[in-house]
Amino acid sequence: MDKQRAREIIAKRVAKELKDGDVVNLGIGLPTMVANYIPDGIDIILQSENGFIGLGPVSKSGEEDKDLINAGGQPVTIKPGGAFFDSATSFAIIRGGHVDATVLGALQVDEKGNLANWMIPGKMVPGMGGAMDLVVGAKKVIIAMEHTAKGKPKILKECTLPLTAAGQVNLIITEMAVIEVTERGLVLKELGPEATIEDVKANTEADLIIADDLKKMEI
Amino acid sequence: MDKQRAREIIAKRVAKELKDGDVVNLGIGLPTMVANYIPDGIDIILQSENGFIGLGPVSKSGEEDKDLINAGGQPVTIKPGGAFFDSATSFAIIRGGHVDATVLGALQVDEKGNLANWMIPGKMVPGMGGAMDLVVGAKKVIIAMEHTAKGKPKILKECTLPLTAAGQVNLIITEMAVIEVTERGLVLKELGPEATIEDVKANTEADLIIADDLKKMEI
Amino acid sequence: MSKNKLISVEQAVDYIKDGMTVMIGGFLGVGSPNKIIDALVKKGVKDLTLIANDTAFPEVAIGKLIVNKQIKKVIASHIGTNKETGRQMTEGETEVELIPQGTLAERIRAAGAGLGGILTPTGIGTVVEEGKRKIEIDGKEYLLELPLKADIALIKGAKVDKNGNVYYRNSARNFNPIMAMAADLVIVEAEEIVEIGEIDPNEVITPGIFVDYIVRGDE
Amino acid sequence: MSKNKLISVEQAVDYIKDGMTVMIGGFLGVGSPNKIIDALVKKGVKDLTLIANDTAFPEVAIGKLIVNKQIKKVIASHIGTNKETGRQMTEGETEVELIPQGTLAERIRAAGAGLGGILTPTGIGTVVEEGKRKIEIDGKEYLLELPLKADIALIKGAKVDKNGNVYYRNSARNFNPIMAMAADLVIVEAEEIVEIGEIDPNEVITPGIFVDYIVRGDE
Repeated sequence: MDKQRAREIIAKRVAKELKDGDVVNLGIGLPTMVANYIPDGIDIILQSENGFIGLGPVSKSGEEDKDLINAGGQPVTIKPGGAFFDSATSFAIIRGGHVDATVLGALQVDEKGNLANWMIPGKMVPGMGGAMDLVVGAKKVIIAMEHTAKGKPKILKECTLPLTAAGQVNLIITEMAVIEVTERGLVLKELGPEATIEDVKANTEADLIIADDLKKMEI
Repeated sequence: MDKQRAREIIAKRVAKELKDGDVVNLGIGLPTMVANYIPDGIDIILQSENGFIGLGPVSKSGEEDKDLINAGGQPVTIKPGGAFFDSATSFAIIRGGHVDATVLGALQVDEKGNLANWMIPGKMVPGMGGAMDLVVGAKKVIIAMEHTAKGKPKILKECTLPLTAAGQVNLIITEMAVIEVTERGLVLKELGPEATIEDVKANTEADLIIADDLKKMEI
Repeated sequence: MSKNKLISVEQAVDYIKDGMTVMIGGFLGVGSPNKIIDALVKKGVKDLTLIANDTAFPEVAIGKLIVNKQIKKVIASHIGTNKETGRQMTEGETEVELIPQGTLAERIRAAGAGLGGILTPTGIGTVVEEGKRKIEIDGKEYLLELPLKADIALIKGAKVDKNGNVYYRNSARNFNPIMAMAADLVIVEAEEIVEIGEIDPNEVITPGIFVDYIVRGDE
Repeated sequence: MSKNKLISVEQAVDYIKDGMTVMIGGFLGVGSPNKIIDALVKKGVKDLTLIANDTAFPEVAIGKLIVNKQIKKVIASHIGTNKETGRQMTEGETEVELIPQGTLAERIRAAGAGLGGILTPTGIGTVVEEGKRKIEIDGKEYLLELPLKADIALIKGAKVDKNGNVYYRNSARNFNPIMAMAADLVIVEAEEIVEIGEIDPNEVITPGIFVDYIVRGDE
């Protein structure tokens, strides 16, 4: 599947997980795309960890505000009814369980809900930024990522990279599957539009429990 | 000495301890009187632990603001350049060492700088309010009180009432004496306008070291 | 941002059940949600655990709940202005837990901010130590103080937009903003209700995401 | 409130000595005191320990101090936007300590608030645990994180009155308010300087008592 198409499927499917009134923090990259696919009639409130709620679309060219960026550094807007606060309050909101869902990418995620998404020793050490707090603090942690990286599984029996957080992931959404992290292990709940159970198994290192009510992803 | 005169001497002498630009928290009662005697040319900034700096005089009758009281519940004013904040921030200011001096009354104070001023078991249990934080957090803790209560010493070898804080008092100012708490013990630095060394000793249970440069209180 | 948060005071009081833990904002009655309190008194909800800075005065704000014997336990920093609280405590009718004001604020904030606790120097060497863990850091002792949560927070704002964003006025702010973060359900009594967008996002003190319901106050 | 806090940028930079620990506000350059940073670069003060959320970009704000090799150690949550920081870290030229963003904010706040530390769930089960005390409360583990202080905090405000009261604009607030409480000396760069009284005491974000000096910014 073409990369752009895969990312669109993921973003659309993630969007359907979000409920009206949810406070949501979207990570940089693919997760940010989710905002474009929120269904009609659903209003979510985006939190930006650099200090506000009510994050709106990226600024139009020429209308940038030098004092208003998202956590990725892009010039953005704030919606009416939003509010600014300092970084301590921003992370009080995050760590205090006031964010209903966070959507983040992953380098690796495993059977126990462990997540690695912040560094590759010796290669990429950008820092964890707000990711560790988000994953620990948000009520629901959704991993939005392509199912494999260069053909290699990212959903593993056990993460090998340094963890972002232990046992915090709730749901994994890829272009091939929706997988829930449960106490019994990873449960395959939905298949992507072009995927079979065998495809998913072949591209997943972790064991998968097939849900009794396995469905096709609706996007 | 007449009670009113004693209180005036104490308040005037305390006022001379405060330096230009000091952030000061004054306790309820006698300490509040200190604000009336700040010398010309000295500007102090009063902190009110219920949530602001720039505490001004008590409101004139008919000009009370229902949303503006001091920590004792009196309607007050705020000076230009003041600022309001919440209770967590107010005590961050207090505990964080951002208050230069606090002036408080005492039931008992002892040789080690221990202070008891918040309860008498079985009799008076109003609660410590902000006193414990103030005594621990302020850079300088000044006790302003009449030297004795019903003729009995309040400056003791060891407090018998439950403590407000251990070892935090820096200076004791009464109508009879200015006493500094040092590692060597209590040092009598100044005598009140009508007091002799013998008077002070007779009315103090704790041992007193007489300062080499013992002075008359200037008020 | 689609939910209508506006409810009647009767609806608000219906959320408060016998035996619940309720935080109420205010400092000696200033900044307390009086209309909701009056409705609580009228309805006679009982056995409440009250978390508040103080119990005001017998005829004022929170004080009325005490006089009406609706409170099983009081957690506060100061009860001295309401003699009825002291009487009930002395006669064993009501349990009273006294907490230093700064510690009370910080414990409430910790609950809202998802912290497991905080270390404070306040209370070391006093009865406040009893039953608490002491932790030494760089040779200095601190008390480990735990988060303080509630089922419901009742707060009061000067100006509230329909999103629940709150602007407080003067010293009426006090405990309201931190309580708004530390309860499962938060109801704000608004002196004035304004349209979304009428409060500048830079001047919002409590972001609307913390507020579940808004009650129109009397002023 | 009598001190004149206004100084030149050259005077400001004179306070910053080789080897000092300096906190600088900003998030990817937004809300950083650029005029003071540029003067620091020009003067070449060196061996600084920098505490900041991130190191911005090579040509922007804090990033310039990195490129100019004035920093001995970086304490930040994220360095990924400035490749030079990563290069210096990898080649052992600059020490880098990475801290989760929420923990960084809370540690700075703890220093300003006089806390001995805070317990956070963030980082449990990750490399962030290393060398830290773990404390279990009600069966859940937390990391004990210690206060983070600086010799100097350099912050940036949109509007500052001559008393030092600061009003921030939009997401430029970020780490500035908490840093203003956690350093021995605080210098604010003001986009606009206004008379005392021009900022409503309810809208002050950083009270003037925290600000030692004000530098007129360029905008």
